[in-house]
Amino acid sequence: MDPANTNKASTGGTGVYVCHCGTNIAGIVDVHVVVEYAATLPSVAIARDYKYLCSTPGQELIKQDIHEHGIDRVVVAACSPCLHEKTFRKAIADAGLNPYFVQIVNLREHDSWVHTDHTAATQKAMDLIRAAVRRVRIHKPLNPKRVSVHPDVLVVGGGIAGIHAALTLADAGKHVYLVERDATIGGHMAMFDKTFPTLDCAACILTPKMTAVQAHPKITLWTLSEVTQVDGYVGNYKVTVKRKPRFVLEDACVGCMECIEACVYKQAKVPDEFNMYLGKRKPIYIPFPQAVPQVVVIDPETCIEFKSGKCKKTCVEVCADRKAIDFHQPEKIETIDVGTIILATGFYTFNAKRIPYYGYGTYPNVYTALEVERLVNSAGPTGGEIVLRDGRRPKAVGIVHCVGSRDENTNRYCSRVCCMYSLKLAHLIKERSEAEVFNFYIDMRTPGKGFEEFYNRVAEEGTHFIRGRVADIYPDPQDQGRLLMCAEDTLMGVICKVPVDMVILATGLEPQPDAQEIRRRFHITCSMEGFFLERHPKLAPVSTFTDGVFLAGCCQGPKDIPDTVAQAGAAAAEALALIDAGYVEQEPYTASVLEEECSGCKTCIPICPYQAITLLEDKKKANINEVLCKGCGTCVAACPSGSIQQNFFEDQEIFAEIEGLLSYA
Amino acid sequence: MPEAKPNSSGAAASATEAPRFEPRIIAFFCNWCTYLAADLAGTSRMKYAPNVRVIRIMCSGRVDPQFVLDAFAQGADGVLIGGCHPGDCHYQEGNYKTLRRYLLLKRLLQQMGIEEERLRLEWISASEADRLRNAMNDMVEKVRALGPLHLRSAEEEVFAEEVVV
Amino acid sequence: MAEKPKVAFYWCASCGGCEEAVVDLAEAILDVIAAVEIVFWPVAMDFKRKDLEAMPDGSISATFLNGAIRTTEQAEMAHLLRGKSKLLVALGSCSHLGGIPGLANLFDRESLFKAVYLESPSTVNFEATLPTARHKDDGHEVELPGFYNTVRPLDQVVDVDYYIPGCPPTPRIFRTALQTLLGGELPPKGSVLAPDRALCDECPRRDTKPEHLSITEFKRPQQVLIDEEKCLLAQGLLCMGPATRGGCEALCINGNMPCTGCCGPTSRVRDQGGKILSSLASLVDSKEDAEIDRILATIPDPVGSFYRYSLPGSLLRRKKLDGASVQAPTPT
Amino acid sequence: MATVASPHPPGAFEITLENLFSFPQGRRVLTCLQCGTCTATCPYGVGMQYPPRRIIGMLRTGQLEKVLTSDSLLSCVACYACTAKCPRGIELTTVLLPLLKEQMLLSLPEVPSELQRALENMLRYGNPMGESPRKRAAWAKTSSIPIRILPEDPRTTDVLWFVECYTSYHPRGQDTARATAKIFQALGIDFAILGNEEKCAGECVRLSGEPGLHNTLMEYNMQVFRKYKFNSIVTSCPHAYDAFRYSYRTAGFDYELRLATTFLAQHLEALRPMLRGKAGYTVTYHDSCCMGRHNGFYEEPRTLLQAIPGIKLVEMTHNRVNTICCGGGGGGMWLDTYYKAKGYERLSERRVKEAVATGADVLAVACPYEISRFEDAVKVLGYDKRMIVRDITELLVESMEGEI
Repeated sequence: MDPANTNKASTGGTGVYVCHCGTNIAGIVDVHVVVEYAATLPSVAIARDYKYLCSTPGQELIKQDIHEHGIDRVVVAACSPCLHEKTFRKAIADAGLNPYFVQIVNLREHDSWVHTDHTAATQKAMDLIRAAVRRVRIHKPLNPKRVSVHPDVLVVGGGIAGIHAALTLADAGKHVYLVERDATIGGHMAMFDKTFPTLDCAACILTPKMTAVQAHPKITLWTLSEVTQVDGYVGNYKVTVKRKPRFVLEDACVGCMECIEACVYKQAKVPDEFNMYLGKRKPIYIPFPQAVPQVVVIDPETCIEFKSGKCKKTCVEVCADRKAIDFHQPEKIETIDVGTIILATGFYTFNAKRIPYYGYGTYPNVYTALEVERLVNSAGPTGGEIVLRDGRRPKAVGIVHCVGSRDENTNRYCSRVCCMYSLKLAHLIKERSEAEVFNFYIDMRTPGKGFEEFYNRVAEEGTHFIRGRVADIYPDPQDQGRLLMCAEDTLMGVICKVPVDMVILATGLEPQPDAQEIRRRFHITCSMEGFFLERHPKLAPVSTFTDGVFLAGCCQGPKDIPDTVAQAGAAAAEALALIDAGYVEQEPYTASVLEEECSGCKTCIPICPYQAITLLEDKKKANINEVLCKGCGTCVAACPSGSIQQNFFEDQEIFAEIEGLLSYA
Repeated sequence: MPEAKPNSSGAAASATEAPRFEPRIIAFFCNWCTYLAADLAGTSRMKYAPNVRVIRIMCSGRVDPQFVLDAFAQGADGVLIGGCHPGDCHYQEGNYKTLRRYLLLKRLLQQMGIEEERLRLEWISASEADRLRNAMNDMVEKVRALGPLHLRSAEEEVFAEEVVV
Repeated sequence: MAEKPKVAFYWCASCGGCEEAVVDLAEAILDVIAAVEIVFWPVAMDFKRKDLEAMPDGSISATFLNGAIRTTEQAEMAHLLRGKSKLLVALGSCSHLGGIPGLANLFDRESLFKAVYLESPSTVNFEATLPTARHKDDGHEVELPGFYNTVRPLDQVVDVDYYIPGCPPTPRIFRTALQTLLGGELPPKGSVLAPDRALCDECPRRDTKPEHLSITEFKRPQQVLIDEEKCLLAQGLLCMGPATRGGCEALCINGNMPCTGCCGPTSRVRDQGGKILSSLASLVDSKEDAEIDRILATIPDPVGSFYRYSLPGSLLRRKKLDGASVQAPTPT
Repeated sequence: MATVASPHPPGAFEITLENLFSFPQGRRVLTCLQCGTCTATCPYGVGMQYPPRRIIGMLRTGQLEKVLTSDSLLSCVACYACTAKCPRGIELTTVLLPLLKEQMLLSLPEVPSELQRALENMLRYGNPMGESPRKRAAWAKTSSIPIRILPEDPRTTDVLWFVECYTSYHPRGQDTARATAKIFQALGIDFAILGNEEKCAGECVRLSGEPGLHNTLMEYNMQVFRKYKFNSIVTSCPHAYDAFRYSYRTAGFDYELRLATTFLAQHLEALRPMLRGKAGYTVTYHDSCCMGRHNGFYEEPRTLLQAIPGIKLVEMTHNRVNTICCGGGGGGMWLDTYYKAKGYERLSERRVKEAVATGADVLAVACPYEISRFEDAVKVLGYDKRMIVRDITELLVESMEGEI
């Protein structure tokens, strides 16, 4: 640390603090030049640089200057205000200044990290600091707004992420609404047979959690339901949920399934979604034996009563006094108040038809991994037997890795789980059949506890590994029942055409097709690839930019079950932290009308999307309801007589910033 | 007290190349989309032209046309406004107000003889660091090609030395 | 009896309406004359520049200067009067913000001369003579005031103490301002001596403005039969009232015409045009670029509409000078 | 400061990793996964000493010389399969391989004489066969309908029809030219051709490693275009279409451009009532690499075929983006003897085998290279009793004339 440039010793000046951030800033920006320059600016009493200002000693330095040199405004030139604005506000508040008497200059994300020219970056730093010094002088004292937090929580999505988050919160005594789009909770995990690398039976570990949800007095479970609207703000969300009819009354149905037996369809005829359409179900059905709630559901698309209205309704007959079947059950709209929201809306599996040369949808013996999960599942359509659609048992099986992952033509990212589930499927196929298994991979990615050991084990079992991406799959002209998988074995430098009976495409994970609509509904953002964007990739991985909305599971990005559960727990903990504090502090960036000056022109009233502005009829003046105002400042910009101001973004403050940036000219 | 020009040889003029015109661009970025995209460009270590100075506001709807006019009057060669994509505004509709003001402001600036490339509105979401970098670079290049705006200084000089007829 | 305050009036680039406004004080003019001693008022009495030059610096209590600064002579007189006066008051829109003559800032000197002295249909000028600072005729050389490229409000040339807004200032504004200046306590330097609320505050039609106005088209006064009761903005007319300082008792509105903004912005606004632009654009009823553009195109001359009296005093001050030929906006 | 993105590097230079950095597509080579998709999908991948994946690997390790002095790159028939499937989006066919081929032609001790001859012919006569430029419009004289030739009648025309070499000179190509002209006339299209003033667009010349010759042809053709007034250009040849769409842009080509097949598909509603003759064919359609994989026209030719009454359309195993090349692209058209000497399977024969396996009677094509290539292959394989090769325009005309 340099000796401070305390050339103006009078009290009441501005302190400027330039952070090196190790070499992150100091490696590009010449901080010494910047500090020397800052010291020459009007009002600046003290200018210093420091290795890490966000550290405790760094903050102490500022506090000490406030005490000893009487500085009353602070400029911190460091990283993005999104990271440490709060830290420094708290620091100066501890030293007795109003917390809003600090202005952050973003020297890292907006300068040193994005520029290579030292001179230009240093110049930019000086400009930004000059603007901040001007601005901070006219900051007005402000205090954060406090709003109470409603203790109820909404969890959207009933896969393992939603289930775990809901149970964690409910066990902590909070009331949870768990909203699931399908007829049952369980999500993708319920479809799996075994889970890697421990080969636990997925149903055995998931079912107890599903029934716990059902039984928990603190959880309100709404299946066949979707959130349609979210109003309000952190701590006080008002959520509208549309509950689609199940045509079976949940309270009356006991789950005896006699109705299914009694259905006029003697045979199951409808392709079964849960079994990836490899099995069949009836129009009245239960998605799978362990479904929660244990209540049947009627599919109006295929039920004769819905199509013709002339069914004998044997299901109703057999249900008898229980009277659980109601063909006229209406859709219901519920409105709930919650303080926090956890999104656990999961993922979508890549549509393999998008890569035509892999033949999915053309050749019946090309399967997706999720289909094979159902095939190897003892509760699946074949009772766990690995048989092809034509009834043959495959002698050779090829697994194509990275289908819809790591590919510029589809998805650029790695889906993280395909290598491991491919190994798992290879193992299960070897275990349950005589087949040879060929894994075609680009890179084998097994970074997890016990993962590499599992890879080892599968290799020892005699699974073949060919390092090369499959370029073509087509029927063997010599044997039309077989498919040729064409790839270069890049380790051997030869092109191989491997004949197989069954191809498994290790399809990647994608955002839900309606992820964009969902994110709009919840006022959050998506990352480039379409997954929900976390607030910070490392330090706030389950938070979003909308306070009180958290993320869990694959809706945030591909991840395996352990990571999903860990994230769900973290999201629950974040929600709990808000609930137990009882209130949240919000930035006081609201707008207010200068009543004396307002001419009552009413321009601002339609501008506000929150209906926060009304006309005081007696005074003929506009008035802003501070509770409803979200602080966007749009009305401020629109007021033709300059009679609305916004805290922390006052006209004069922004003019000061503009003029500060440009004033050396 | 007047603020001195920083003691440096001017932005990005290196010793090896002839000094070229470095436009000064003021940007107004909304806190929820474009400012975050700029942060993301930082964390992704993307590189872009160092000519843009960003002012953070909560919503692009806060951009008072006076800010744009003031920036030009104070010597900016260009102004860039960044907000959330239509339909994505964190405050529901603020960006539509921005769009309307921007379109009218464009008409006004055209009448005032200010080239249209000097004012730009970009919708850049929090994840579109790429788009941000391209917008920054493209704007700098376009404004560089136009040359300095010299709005006020040109006029002051003219007044001082005006050869009256 | 104490000496009466000495007062001067002067007229630069303006129509002279402000001088009329002084006379329009009617009987009150007598009170003024009784209260002050007029030491310089070329339009009404015979004063020469040398009389003024002979006065000691600071000997005039207050000078009321109307008109913008367009020529070298006006600039010289502004400096001279500044020196002689304790208070310099910009009187009327031209002096305050540039006024109607300020719209010439959409052009440069050459194109103005061309339009006025060569191309106007009524001009007969076979020798294509243009004004010059020195002119020889018949062996005599005359020196004329030089003509600047740019029109300026008074405060861009000399330091100004107060402003009296309006085109022209209404008698009430002028009288109130005089009383303020003659009364004991002076307002802060730089004040505009008029109410600081927008015109809507005193507009008789304020209550007829809907709370949720949305704009689908701007109309020009000749295009509609104007309802005499209803808010003009609500009738699709471009009324500057919301962005214009009040105090004029809504004279134009009472004449069933929209406010054109002569009193300038309120003290909280730096650029009147920018503000009315912002407020009107915000209310445009569309989210589509093309439709917004269609609606905005119904303002054929944004600068002339938003800055009718304030272009030289606005943030941009004038059209960018680039030597290129300057074209007038074509009304549609 | 960002460099201005240019799709192609400025000109011929020695290919090193460093100078590939100068343009964005070049840099992508660094991201290569070495996954082998390019090699495995390459129709001649098995035969190449240095298949595409190894070439990139060697480029990255500075061992390119071995590649350039081998004849591996002569096997590239510019079929775009590697480019279409590359998971890293590396543009091998359009960017990387032409650069390498250019270097290779300079480094090879001996360039196959047939290729050399074709390129010389191109320079001298504006067509690869060495036919007289004055006979370029000879086919038009034998056409049953009058065809306006612009140099003889330079009035403004709506459509400038760029006929191209094989359509102009090859006897079977001329059949398709006459068929196309008939359809144009039936549709009432105001069209004209350039006659003797037309020269090859030069796409295959560029992709076989002669960008200089391509540029000469481009500059010539652009000058000719500028002489006449017309509203749009329609070409019968996907290769010419490709050249106009991409490389000619650099020379200021900004005419409205369509491929004859897609042009006719756009006029389908007018065409449909004229298709009276009922065909009893089963047809399989071969996707031309240039037209399909590189320009994305998969459905238009099929739409036209399905509009012909009575036609049953069946697909080959490899279709659309997964089509198998006829072997004529990127200079392959002029290397048949060389490939045979190397013992390669002729790609046209590989393709015809697939076509025959569908049970179809007709192999329909839409690229002028293919008629001759596939007719030869059908004969060589002894399928001439089972299968005929027809251009889509020929099938359309047959139906229009009720000859089927």
